Amino acid sequence: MTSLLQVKDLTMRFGGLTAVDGLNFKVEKGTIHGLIGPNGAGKTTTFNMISGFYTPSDGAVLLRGEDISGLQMHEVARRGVVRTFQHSTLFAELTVLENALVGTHMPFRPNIFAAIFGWDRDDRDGADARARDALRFFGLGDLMNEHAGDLSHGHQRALGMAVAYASHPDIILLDEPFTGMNPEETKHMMGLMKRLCSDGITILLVEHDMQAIMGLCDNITCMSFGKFLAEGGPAEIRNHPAVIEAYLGGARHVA
Amino acid sequence: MITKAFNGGFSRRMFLKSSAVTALGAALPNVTLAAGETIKIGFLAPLTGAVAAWGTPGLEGCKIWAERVNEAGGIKLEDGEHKIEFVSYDNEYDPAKARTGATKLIREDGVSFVMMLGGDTWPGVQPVADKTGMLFSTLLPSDLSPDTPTLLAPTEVHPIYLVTGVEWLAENRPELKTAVMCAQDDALGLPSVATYLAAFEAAGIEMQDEPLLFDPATTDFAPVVTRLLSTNPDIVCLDTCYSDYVHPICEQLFQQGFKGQIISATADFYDQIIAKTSKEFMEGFIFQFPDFDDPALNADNINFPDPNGFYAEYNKRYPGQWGAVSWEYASIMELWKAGAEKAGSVDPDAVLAAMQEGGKGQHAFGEAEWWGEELFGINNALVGDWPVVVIEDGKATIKGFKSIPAWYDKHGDLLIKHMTAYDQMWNQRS
Amino acid sequence: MRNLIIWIALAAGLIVLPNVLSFSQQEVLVFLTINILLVASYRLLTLTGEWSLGHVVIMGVGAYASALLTKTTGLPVPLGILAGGMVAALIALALSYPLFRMKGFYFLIGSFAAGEIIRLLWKRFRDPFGGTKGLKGIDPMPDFSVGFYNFDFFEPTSYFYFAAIVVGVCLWILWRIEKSPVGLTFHAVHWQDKLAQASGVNLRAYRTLAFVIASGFAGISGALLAHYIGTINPNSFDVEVMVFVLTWAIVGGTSTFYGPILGCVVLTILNEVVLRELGLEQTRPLIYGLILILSILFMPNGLESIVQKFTRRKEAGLMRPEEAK
Amino acid sequence: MFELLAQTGLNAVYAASYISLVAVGLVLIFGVMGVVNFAHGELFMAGSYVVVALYADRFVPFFVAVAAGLVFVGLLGLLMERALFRPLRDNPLGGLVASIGFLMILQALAVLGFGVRMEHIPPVTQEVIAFSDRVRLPVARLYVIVAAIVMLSLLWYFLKRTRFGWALRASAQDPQAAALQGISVTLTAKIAMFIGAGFAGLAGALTAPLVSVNPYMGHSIIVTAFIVIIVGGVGSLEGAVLASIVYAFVHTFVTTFYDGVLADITGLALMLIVLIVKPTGLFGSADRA
Repeated sequence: MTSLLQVKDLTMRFGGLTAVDGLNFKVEKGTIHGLIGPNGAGKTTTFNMISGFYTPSDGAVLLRGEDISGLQMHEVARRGVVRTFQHSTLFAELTVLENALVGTHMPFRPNIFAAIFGWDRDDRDGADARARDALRFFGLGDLMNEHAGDLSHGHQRALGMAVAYASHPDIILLDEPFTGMNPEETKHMMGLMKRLCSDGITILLVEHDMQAIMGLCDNITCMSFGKFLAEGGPAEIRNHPAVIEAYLGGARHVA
Repeated sequence: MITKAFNGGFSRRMFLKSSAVTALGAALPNVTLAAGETIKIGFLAPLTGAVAAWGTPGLEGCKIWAERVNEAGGIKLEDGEHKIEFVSYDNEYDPAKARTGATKLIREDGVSFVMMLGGDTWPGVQPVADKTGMLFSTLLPSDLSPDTPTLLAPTEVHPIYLVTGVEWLAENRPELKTAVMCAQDDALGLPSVATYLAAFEAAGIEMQDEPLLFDPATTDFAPVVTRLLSTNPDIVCLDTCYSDYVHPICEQLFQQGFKGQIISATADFYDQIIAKTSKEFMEGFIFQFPDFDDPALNADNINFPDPNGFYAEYNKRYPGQWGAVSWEYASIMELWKAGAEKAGSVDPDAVLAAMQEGGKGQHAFGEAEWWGEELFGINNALVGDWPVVVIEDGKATIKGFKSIPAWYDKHGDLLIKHMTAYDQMWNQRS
Repeated sequence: MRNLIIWIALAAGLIVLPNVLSFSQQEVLVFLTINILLVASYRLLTLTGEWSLGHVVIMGVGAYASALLTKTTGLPVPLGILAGGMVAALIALALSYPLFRMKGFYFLIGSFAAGEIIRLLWKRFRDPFGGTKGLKGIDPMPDFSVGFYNFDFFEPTSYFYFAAIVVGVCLWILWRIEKSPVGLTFHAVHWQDKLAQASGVNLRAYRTLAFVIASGFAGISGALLAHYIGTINPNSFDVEVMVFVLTWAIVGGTSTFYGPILGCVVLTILNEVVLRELGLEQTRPLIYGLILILSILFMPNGLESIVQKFTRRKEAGLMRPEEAK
Repeated sequence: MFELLAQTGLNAVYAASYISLVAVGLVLIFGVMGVVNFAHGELFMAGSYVVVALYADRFVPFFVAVAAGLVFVGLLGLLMERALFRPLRDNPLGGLVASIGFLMILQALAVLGFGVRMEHIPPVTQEVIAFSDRVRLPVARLYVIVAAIVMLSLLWYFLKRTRFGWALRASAQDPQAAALQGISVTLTAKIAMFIGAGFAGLAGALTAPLVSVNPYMGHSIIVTAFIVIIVGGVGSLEGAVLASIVYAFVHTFVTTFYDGVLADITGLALMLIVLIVKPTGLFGSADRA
């Protein structure tokens, strides 16, 4: 059975520098998959290639067997792969509700003619309901009319997730969601993610916070200097010599 | 493509015209003036923007003319004498603003006559003229058409007066056989290109090249002149270039070593061109607009009062600004004054009838006939003699007056041929 | 219910308005109504963050299209006006392919270049565009009567009523679009295009959609102008007019729907009525330029910010309260 | 035929020289200030009127009048920076509208001060270098070419070799980074505006005796300058100079061998093609938009 998302010999060259070199890993449906590695390992570059932000120099990203590398970000999104951004990129000038409404763009495609004559009443109500569900799911139910720019840091991260969640994705790509969160917020966010997963949504997670990774992920891939290093469950990776060495530094050049 | 059975607009306009004057005559402000009340004349022309040089100097000339007329007792109508004053509106050479201006001048300021530059702005004002039956004048007879019964082109007979210069050139310098021409690509340039082509053909002068059109925004004329001189012509014709183009082109011709004959419609501030080139270079330059201190203008056939005095006064107030436009609007006023005094009232229809009585009119350069049926679709252009001016020893001197209708009788068909080729005939204009 | 009263009062006001004005002010009122549609449609484009310098030339495309269609094919004028809008929208669609490879400053100058090329093509081809003299004798609106009032379209008041109805409908449509999910997507494309793209928004399609809709309405305003003054030429749509539209939008402020309209009304009344009344022909541009600078320096958020101060409505939705800026 | 080509070549070199002065000024202002200076054509016109006021009316020697033109218009640039662009630093569109307001003021002042008609400027010299009967270069035009080359190389030296020069180019590349390095943004803005405006004034002053000076001459200059800085790439000064040369030759040759209107269309089409193929312009790198 082909896995939901597969990365085959993925390579990315910026001029002379090879940021990602022949990477291979799979993400199974309904799992939470972690992608870890020391700084500069090429995690975010891989993430950007999967989400269509970059076009890979070589190799392919397969979604249910179909090669989606090189597609524009919105085409990747329309295939159910929705990403969030690192430092809480939001529509600061719009209200929280409106941010979530933008998220409902795909399930409730706006139609210009229907909009003028008001025939899209049910579409709008559907989108509105979906947006409110997503916001309530992430605990933002009572902040709907606030401006996104005025929210606290934690709330802004949650809103970023809510926008992605509002578009009914099959896979959510999370770009360091836990960075800058205190332990209590991290625990809360981990709970939410578990619920998302139980909802049937697959999650690919790029993260430094080992406590979150180990607590959440069913499967973890570790990268170093753009190359594949190791893969396996949380326990396996925690004790994997190459991973420890890569993180603790002084790593011999791995074959 | 279904060509419209008849020009819907045309028939509606005829209906409009006949009913308009009667039905809306009342809407006009009371045109019969109380005794001694000041007559107001509308001056609707560009006073700001790139075309202002065709408006502002004319207004200045009119103010001087009004002062001199008022000093001499003003306009003598049936019920006594009336002072005269001008109400100006800057239409920025835009048809929409011209329409607003016309409405204000006629329906609010109660003017008895409106002078315009014409060109792009006239079609915007035409519906107002139709509706109110107000008398209008323009500097461009190319605005005339059968639909413009109350529009006159009484002074500048652009472009047809150009034929006189070419005719004089052919007579006095028969050895010159080849010519080239350049013109600015706008409403003024095109009709005169056709006229010059006809005049050159009538005079047996062969065109070496297609007329070279340049964009009105051009500032560097070296490439244009290089192109003109590439065929070694005897004559270079500058068409009706504004003075902003005549000066740099003449300078380029001088610098690029042209020694032949130059002919142009205007040569405003020719003393400055001489300063930029040389007296010898400008010797024999032919154009059509005399200085008003020219002795020939004191002859009896001239209908402009005290031209030398007017010229001196204008130069005193606006040194170095005298140009063709300075006197043209004033000479229209002279014609209007004669018409109003003959009719004894300022009512537009009465003045128009008086001015066109017997098909003759007192044009600034002598008696002329109301003309233009074939060319403009209506006999509303006052065409008679026109001076040919040549620069001799650094001074513009009138070499003689040539009759335009006479030329037309001989070569009218040539002119119509070229005007049709350039879509300039009244029935061709879309 | 409150809204209904406001709408009725507004309608009554508009009906009475021309009759209290002088003749020439009625003419200015007609051109003002047409320009309101022009600047309101321009704002729709700025929603996506793109500023164009070709908007007035596209208005000209609508004017030329409507004039030529009614003249050559005998199309009734009201349909001609709609057709003018359609043709302008189609030309904009064609232009969007080269133009939307650019963003920001390049789009601004690219649209300027596209506009100038169109104008030069009008100048170059005497047939059918009439060259530098443009088109004359454009068919006027056919007069008709509707029982209690007969429309004589030479009179500015009649044409004002007709234009006000057409512009009113267009403004209502523009308002509906902006308040719809499509309008929300335009805002999203402007503020965070990457995030919008991640939500599945095709950036280029939405920028093009805004450009095409804005151009369609600009075309309609061009056709309305053409059938009133009966003549158009390439210089009626040159960059000087575009500069005015730009200043109306910016001085008025583009964060609200009524901002640019406010800017257009205030600056037109100032320039065409107040300054002309003072009879300062030569200094009119000087004062207008000065007022432009002063309003940008001391009122950067535009005239709309003053209105927002008065209304003080803490409105949710797209209206940004004053302090959040 | 060869003579025609040679003469057209000379015409193109002259056109390239004054266009590059204007374009370099515009790029400098846009690069450092991040604002499109719509009043740049009017600064050119102001330079011409300085020569009219000094050289034509008060018989000041020509080159003194030209220098005065550069300084006076440079000061106008400083005024624009202080009164318009500095308060509107974070509002580029506001800056654009302010420059439009300034454009209208300059035009109206010229009309009020000097009247609507064109100005008359006596020729600087009448000598002509005649390579042959049909290929001639007037000395007055040679002055413009030489002055342009001299001033552009001075600017190049200033930018490449002096501390202020680096500061200017740094803040043109990235104002925030430059500020972090302790470069005073207001000082570089002042220098940029003085030089940018000054060069436009210089071009206006040098060409004043050769063109018909009138209050509305700025319009055609700004259109050409826009085309050139786009083709040359908005961020790059070298690009502006090279693009000026390319544009001048293309426009001059097409005008001579076809006609002026077609030349304008070619110029604009050239610009659009470059915009489509390489949106940052032939030599541009930093996307200042």
